[in-house]
Amino acid sequence: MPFIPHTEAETRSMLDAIGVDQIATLFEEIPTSLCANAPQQPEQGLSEMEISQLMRSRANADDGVTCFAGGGAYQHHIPAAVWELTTRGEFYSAYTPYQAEASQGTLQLLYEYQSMMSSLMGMDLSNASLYDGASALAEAVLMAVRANRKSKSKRILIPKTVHPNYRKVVHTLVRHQGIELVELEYDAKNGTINPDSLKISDEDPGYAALVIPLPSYFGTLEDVHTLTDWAHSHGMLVIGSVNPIAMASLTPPGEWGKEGADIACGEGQPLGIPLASGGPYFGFLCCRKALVRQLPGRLIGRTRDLDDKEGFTLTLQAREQHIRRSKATSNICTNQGLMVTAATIFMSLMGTTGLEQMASGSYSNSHKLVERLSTIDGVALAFSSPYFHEAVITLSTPVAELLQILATQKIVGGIDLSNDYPELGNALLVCATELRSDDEIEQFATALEQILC
Amino acid sequence: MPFIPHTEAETRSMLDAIGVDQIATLFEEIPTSLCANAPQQPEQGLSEMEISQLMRSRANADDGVTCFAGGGAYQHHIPAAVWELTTRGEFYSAYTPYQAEASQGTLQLLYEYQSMMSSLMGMDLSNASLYDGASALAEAVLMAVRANRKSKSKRILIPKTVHPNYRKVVHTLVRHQGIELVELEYDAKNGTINPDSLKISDEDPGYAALVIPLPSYFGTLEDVHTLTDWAHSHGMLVIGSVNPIAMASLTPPGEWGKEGADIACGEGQPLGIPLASGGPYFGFLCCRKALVRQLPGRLIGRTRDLDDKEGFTLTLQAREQHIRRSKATSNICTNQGLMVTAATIFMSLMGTTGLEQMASGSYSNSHKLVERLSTIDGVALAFSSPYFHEAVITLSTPVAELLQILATQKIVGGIDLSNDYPELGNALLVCATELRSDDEIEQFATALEQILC
Amino acid sequence: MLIFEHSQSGRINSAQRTAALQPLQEIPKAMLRKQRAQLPEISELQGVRHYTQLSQKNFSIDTHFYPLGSCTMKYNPRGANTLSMQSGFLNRHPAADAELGQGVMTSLYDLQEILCEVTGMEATSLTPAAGAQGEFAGVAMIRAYHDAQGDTARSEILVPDAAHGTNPASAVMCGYKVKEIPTNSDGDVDLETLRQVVGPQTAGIMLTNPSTLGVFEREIEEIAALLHQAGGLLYYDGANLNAILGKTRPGDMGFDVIHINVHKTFSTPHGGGGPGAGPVVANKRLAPYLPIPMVGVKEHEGTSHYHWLTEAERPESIGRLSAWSGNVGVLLRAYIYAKMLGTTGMERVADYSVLNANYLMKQLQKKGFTLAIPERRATHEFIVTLKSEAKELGVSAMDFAKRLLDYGHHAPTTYFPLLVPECLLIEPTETEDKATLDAFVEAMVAIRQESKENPEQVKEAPLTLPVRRLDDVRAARELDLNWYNQ
Amino acid sequence: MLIFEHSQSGRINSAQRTAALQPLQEIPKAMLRKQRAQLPEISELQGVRHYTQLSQKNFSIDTHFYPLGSCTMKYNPRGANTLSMQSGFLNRHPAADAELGQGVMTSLYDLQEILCEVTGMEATSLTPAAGAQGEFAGVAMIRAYHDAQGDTARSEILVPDAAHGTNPASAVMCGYKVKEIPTNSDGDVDLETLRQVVGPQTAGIMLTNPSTLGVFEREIEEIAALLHQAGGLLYYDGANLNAILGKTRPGDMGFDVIHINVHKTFSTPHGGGGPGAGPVVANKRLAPYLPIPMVGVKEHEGTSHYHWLTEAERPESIGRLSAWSGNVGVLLRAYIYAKMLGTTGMERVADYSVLNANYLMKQLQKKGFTLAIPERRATHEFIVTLKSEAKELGVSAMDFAKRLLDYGHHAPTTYFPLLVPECLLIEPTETEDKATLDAFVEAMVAIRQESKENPEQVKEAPLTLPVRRLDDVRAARELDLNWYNQ
Ligand SMILES: Cc1ncc(COP(=O)(O)O)c(C=O)c1O
Ligand SMILES: Cc1ncc(COP(=O)(O)O)c(C=O)c1O
Repeated sequence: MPFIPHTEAETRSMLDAIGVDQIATLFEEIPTSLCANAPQQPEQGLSEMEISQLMRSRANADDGVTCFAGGGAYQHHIPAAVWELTTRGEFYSAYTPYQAEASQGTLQLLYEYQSMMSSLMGMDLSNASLYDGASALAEAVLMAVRANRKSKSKRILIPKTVHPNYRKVVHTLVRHQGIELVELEYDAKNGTINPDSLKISDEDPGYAALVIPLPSYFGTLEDVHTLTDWAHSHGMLVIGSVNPIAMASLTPPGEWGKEGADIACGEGQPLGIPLASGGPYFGFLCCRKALVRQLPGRLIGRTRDLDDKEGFTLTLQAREQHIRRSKATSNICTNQGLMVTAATIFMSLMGTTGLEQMASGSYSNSHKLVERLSTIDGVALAFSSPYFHEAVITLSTPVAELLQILATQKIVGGIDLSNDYPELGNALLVCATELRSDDEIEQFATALEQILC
Repeated sequence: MPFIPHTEAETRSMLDAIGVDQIATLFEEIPTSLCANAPQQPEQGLSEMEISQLMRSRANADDGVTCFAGGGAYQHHIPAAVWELTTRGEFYSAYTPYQAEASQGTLQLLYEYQSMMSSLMGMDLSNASLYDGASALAEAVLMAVRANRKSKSKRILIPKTVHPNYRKVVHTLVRHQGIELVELEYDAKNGTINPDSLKISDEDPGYAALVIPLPSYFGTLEDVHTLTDWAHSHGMLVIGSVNPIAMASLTPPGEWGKEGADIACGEGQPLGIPLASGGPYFGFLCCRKALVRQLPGRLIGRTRDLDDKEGFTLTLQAREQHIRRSKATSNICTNQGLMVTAATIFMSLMGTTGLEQMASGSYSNSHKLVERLSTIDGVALAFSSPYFHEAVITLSTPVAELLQILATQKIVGGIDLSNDYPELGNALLVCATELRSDDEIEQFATALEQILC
Repeated sequence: MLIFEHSQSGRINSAQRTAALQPLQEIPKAMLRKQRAQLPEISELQGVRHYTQLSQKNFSIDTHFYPLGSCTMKYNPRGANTLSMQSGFLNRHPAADAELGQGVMTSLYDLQEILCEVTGMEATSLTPAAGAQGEFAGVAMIRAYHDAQGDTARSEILVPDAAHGTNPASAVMCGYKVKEIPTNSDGDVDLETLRQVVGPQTAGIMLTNPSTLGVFEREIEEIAALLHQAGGLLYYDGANLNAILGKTRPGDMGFDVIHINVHKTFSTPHGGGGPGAGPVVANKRLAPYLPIPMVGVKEHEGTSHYHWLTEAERPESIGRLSAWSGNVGVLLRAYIYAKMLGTTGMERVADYSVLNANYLMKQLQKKGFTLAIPERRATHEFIVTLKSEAKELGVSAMDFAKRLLDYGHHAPTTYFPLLVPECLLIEPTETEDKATLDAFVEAMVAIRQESKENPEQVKEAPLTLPVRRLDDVRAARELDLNWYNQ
Repeated sequence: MLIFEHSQSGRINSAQRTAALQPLQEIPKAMLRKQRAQLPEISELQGVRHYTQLSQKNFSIDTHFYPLGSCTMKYNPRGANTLSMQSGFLNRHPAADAELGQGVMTSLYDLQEILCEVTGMEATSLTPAAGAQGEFAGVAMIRAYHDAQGDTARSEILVPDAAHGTNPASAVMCGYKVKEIPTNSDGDVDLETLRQVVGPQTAGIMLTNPSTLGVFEREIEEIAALLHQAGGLLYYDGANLNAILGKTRPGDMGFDVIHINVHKTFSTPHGGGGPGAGPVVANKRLAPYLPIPMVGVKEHEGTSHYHWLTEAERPESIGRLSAWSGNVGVLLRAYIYAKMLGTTGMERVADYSVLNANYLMKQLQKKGFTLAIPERRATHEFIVTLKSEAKELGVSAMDFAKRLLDYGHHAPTTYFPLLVPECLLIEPTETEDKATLDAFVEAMVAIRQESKENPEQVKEAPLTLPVRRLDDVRAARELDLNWYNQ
């Protein structure tokens, strides 16, 4: 009986105390008609030794891969201290800090997180996490619709330069509330929002918000200042969906245009979270102070105790489902706390300079990569505008097969765009973070050369 | 400046406070003639990212090996919790618990260790660790010479069935104190101490102690009861040098003969410590109560505080070098505390039954292995007597080459005995702990078959 | 002290440098940050020391008994952590070719199968990131089903008043109105009312069984029949699955779709609030609508190849819930736990979680505490109401909760479910030993005694924690959410 | 509570079962254990909770400032831990073919080279398990050298009175008599006495430089000449290497052999008492005698192959000190640290450890504390004597030390070196920031103030730790070393 401490004698004495003679009696209220079809072959559990052997061989099978894919998930350096601390039992095995006095560790850390994330985004405040970057964008959209009382519109402008999966997730999550996503085309030359698509006719009933990605899914840089001012002048709120490492160097949402974006959200994974096949990651969501009551998710406030000593507690809980139930700002309950723990320690250990270096290193490695790949016959850069740390290249052969061949060499060659953007032809989204060495880039290029010729 | 927190401004203000204008001035007392020959090529340090890449590739190069070697170092199952807890900063980065009140975690744990180890060995008490199994035997020998006031002899009987490296280490460590090691031959058929070698002539000036290994280096079982009684009847102390996992099932030193051994020591590695190329491991040393003042190494005692509350502290420190200096029982200072932390957690999580299962599983896997290997032409079991979890086999070809070929298949085929025991011919010491699966045993056997024919 | 108070301008943790800082040459100046971000500028030691010290201010399963009802705070095996943190798992990009991830995908596929078996259902999607997202998925699937039948008039989801807040909130996110169903004094759904409100407008009902009142809904078969006859579907909130694992299956009770909180029943860590995972499992009827991606298998030359099922293979799916495929790392931990239990171990989970709850309930009752539903068996949890203590001694459930912290026990869940006044919802879980339960009873008795002799002490508790009782009103009124904006 | 008090007969942590329990059929009955061993019978949760809680009762570098003189308690990089705990390193059997361990052996070889460079010596053996074993090795090498010269009359090792206890103890283990050399009031070895005692019976001298008094031995060149002229050799105790890293090298000072405490200068963790490692490094003269094994290299077809050097290649070696090759896991951590510093980083270690010590010394002096050697520069550590506080206020160095714990600082080393009365040996190390040093000064001032106003509080300190001051006398008198034997 793994993990069950009861000795036979204890079980017996507990049953005696209850006044029943066997455990089965405790289940007597379950109608016998429901008593489970016993499993076909009752399976014995594995010991830790056995499961270790199994999972070690599985992990080893997946190991040793060199990654040139980004597209929303990035392999960055993570200081060892981050996860050595994050997996300490007191963080790892604690519950949501509803009992504030017994959770000051988690609560203070989350308050620190909120502060750091606000600063990184140039925003007033941050919540304590959502599930991931995609659902954070959905929550931002719902929030914008609630918050934009003037516009009354339930329509949202969302450019095609936003991650395709994000657009799908937002659709799944907001459609039942009657919210409509209107997509903006991109400029085929620049790979950024096509300015022509911004003309709004007078009959147009308007939009609650405009979503602006930075960098875009293509790695390019939207003209965030112009877009923000344009949206504001049309009564829309502005939602920035941004990469947090990029924000160490690029203009953060709070500095966009004349007034800054209203909401900033994105995927927190680049901040110390491993790739891990896509999760757990965490979504961040920041906003202006005025919107705080529309914010979904947990918020930690600093306050004082009976002795007037500083302390931290969950606050504005009336926004949340456990208080407001069907009128809550969101249904979210369990969030991604431990990932935020890691991200907070990560940001502390890297510091501003460390994050800037990471941004700079990813920028220059990606440029190295693209320049090297561009020397190969049949490879071309798809867009002419500047890009941050990933870029679209087009190839002379179908991408899917090429990626399969690279996979046999344990190289993840990038992300195939041909399904989501068939108009781009054989398009591949490639990325090289600060982790990729010159040797690895050369190895990738050589492999590509061999395949293409 | 990795790990140095000083900003330039702080450095300046500290220099000002000291009243010097540069750091170099603080070194002014070092004669200039000594100022270091600056390193040929001043080397920049690597960042954690860079050293990670280097050390990951090195570790991967060494990985994926299947181990059939024992001979004093055994690959056993280790519950994950052991090292997740042991590397917690509070254990990992604490100093020796000289300030008892600030070290109750380590001290209580060591007291628990002493208790568990005493029980496992059937002895009155245990110290809190020595460096490893070999140096623990050397300390046991020194201790026996000091303790055996009756015999006055500085000679020790040590059988050749003791690990050859242990005998070498003991020799290195005790020879300068005029102690002589007299080796006992083994019986070529049984692989245990040759009873003939026990005859002591009347002129013989006697011995301070007899060392008895269990299991022996060959995996065989010495007749500990007879040997112990014989030694005691000749005025010798008895030192057991034993494997702690074996002691879960085999008679522990405290139960040997009529009165039990006087001193028990050995290698603690099997208790939750990884193989790690040979260290860090830890040596354990237990003894009868009467010998406690001759015991080297730290001892933790339970006591009370000012409020009469239970607490733990280093005790009988007058035996140690920091008090007694040149008259100390040993020069040991830093010991192997963190390894003992792991071993204590290991013993707690495994419990008596868990240790017995481990002993039983190692016993049966080794027997499976030897039986399977014995079916191969040219392979024979060297000794006829029972063995615990390793055994000597003889082969039709030189062992060194064979091990090299196995190594190319990532198999550690055992330990070559031909240097230490040339009289055994092509002899190989093999072991299969509870971790070795039937498949792995079969794989080893098949590889051996292919090499031998 | 806050980490920012350790910060010193110009300090750099240079061990963590990754690249020389170079200008991003091709980036237009207007796109560059004007003011540098303000992150702490600390040394690595300062960071390690700060967060190590902070962690020590938490209660956690690894340090304290945590009988938090509805949360299933049981031992999170360390082996599951170690094994799911291996580099082969951690370094896999989610968009990498499936052939580069057969290790993880095999495990996820196996987990899908295990969850089907455990719940008596047809198919699993692992993608929901938590219970609430699982609820959203399940209700959206119900909606998709009705839509597919052309049955678009159904506008209501029924939810018992005792339900967790996420249930109504999730229903609303799916565009439904929520109708609350009262609970009778035995803790069962009030069948009379239910009969009256079920109708052609009913899309479905969301239930937990056992309910959040800690009792088994005995009329579940009748409820299922009632709903199904009216064309509605049944959603099972799997938060309380711990009590019935291997004993009875939601699929057999008549439920159409269920989510599982693996961070409860399958013992993945709560991490101070998350992440968890909320796989949804559906019967034949609802399986086509499961969220994507799911893991599929193809046999090729005698070996199984696992791959992602997306829109192409699952055209009726409600769609994606996250950018990739949910909280894979959490799911791996759940898988490891499930494999360690086996089906035999799962049944033991139910046995001993229910034994512990009934024992604890009985011992508290013997000591004079009032049970919310005294005449019934507890499941994995039960409710004590401190109504009379509140009235007679002037100490509230909150006061008891805070004082328990001083006694070294995390507080039970307080004031939930909302319908029981001054309640403590107590869930000991199967991984706690008898001595711990006995110590908890002693603490409760001692606190009641203190409440008589020294009620101030109880009302001002906790006294021994890093902070005394915190001012929540001030926190909400003088919002201080960002150190840089104080 | 002790782990044994959680134990319950018959409880099994079955997740950790490894094999079915079967009789050891061929083992004679007389060889089997009669009574089962008594280990705790606990659940995994009980174990995890117990040891997590225990850990929290410790001070450590990761939680507290630890200015423990002579111990160099600096930040132990977490990266060094993570990287040396990789399975490729952990699962390598020490007797495995060298070709199966080229990753670890390359690293050890590189470390040997680095240590030669840093010390100005010829060759390194990494095998000693700690400083004391390094001392033993070094002195045994000196002995081996004299023996090889046929110079067997040398029977004495000289050791300053301020030396660490391991020095005389190690010399005795090598069969030498120990002669203590007095220290003059400036903290230097008393040259007059030295001249008198050096002679044909002198095998060598053991010195640290800087000495345990925290000052640099300025006459070291003269001392070296003196010894060498008399045919004696010089042993360098490397415990204090932190102060001179990259500044001056023992080899250049005239030392013949040195040990290095990598758990001090190279920042491997102390682990609550160990393990450390004490590599010995020797000049040309003593290199042949270094303990085995060492790592050698052969070039073969353009690649380097690393292998163990044993008796065959090193016939003059003093022999083996451990069953295998010392504390490899610790040495890997030291190697990682050394590589992260580079030679430039090493010089910074000396710079800032000395800066911190001099700053702290100055600030304490300004606040009126008495320095043992006021007129000299501190090195990486320095000594405060509380002689006058003891006399005037009746509080001892011990009282200060205990009260400092209440202030959140680990105590400095007390009553060592033995020749300074009521002393605190204070070593802040380079990884502590100025604010921490300032806080320490404030605490010292506050305690002195308390000693005037409320001396009992100081004498009864600590007041806020898991236990109050412990009764050491009782511990020694009523020996209680084994819970089962109480
Ligand atoms: C009964 C019940 N339902 C639903 C949930 C929501 O699950 P999650 O927190 O994983 O979103 C919870 C968890 O708190 C719960 O207890
Ligand atoms: C000056 C000095 N020499 C020698 C030693 C002994 O080293 P170790 O504890 O590693 O055996 C120490 C450590 O305490 C020391 O401080």
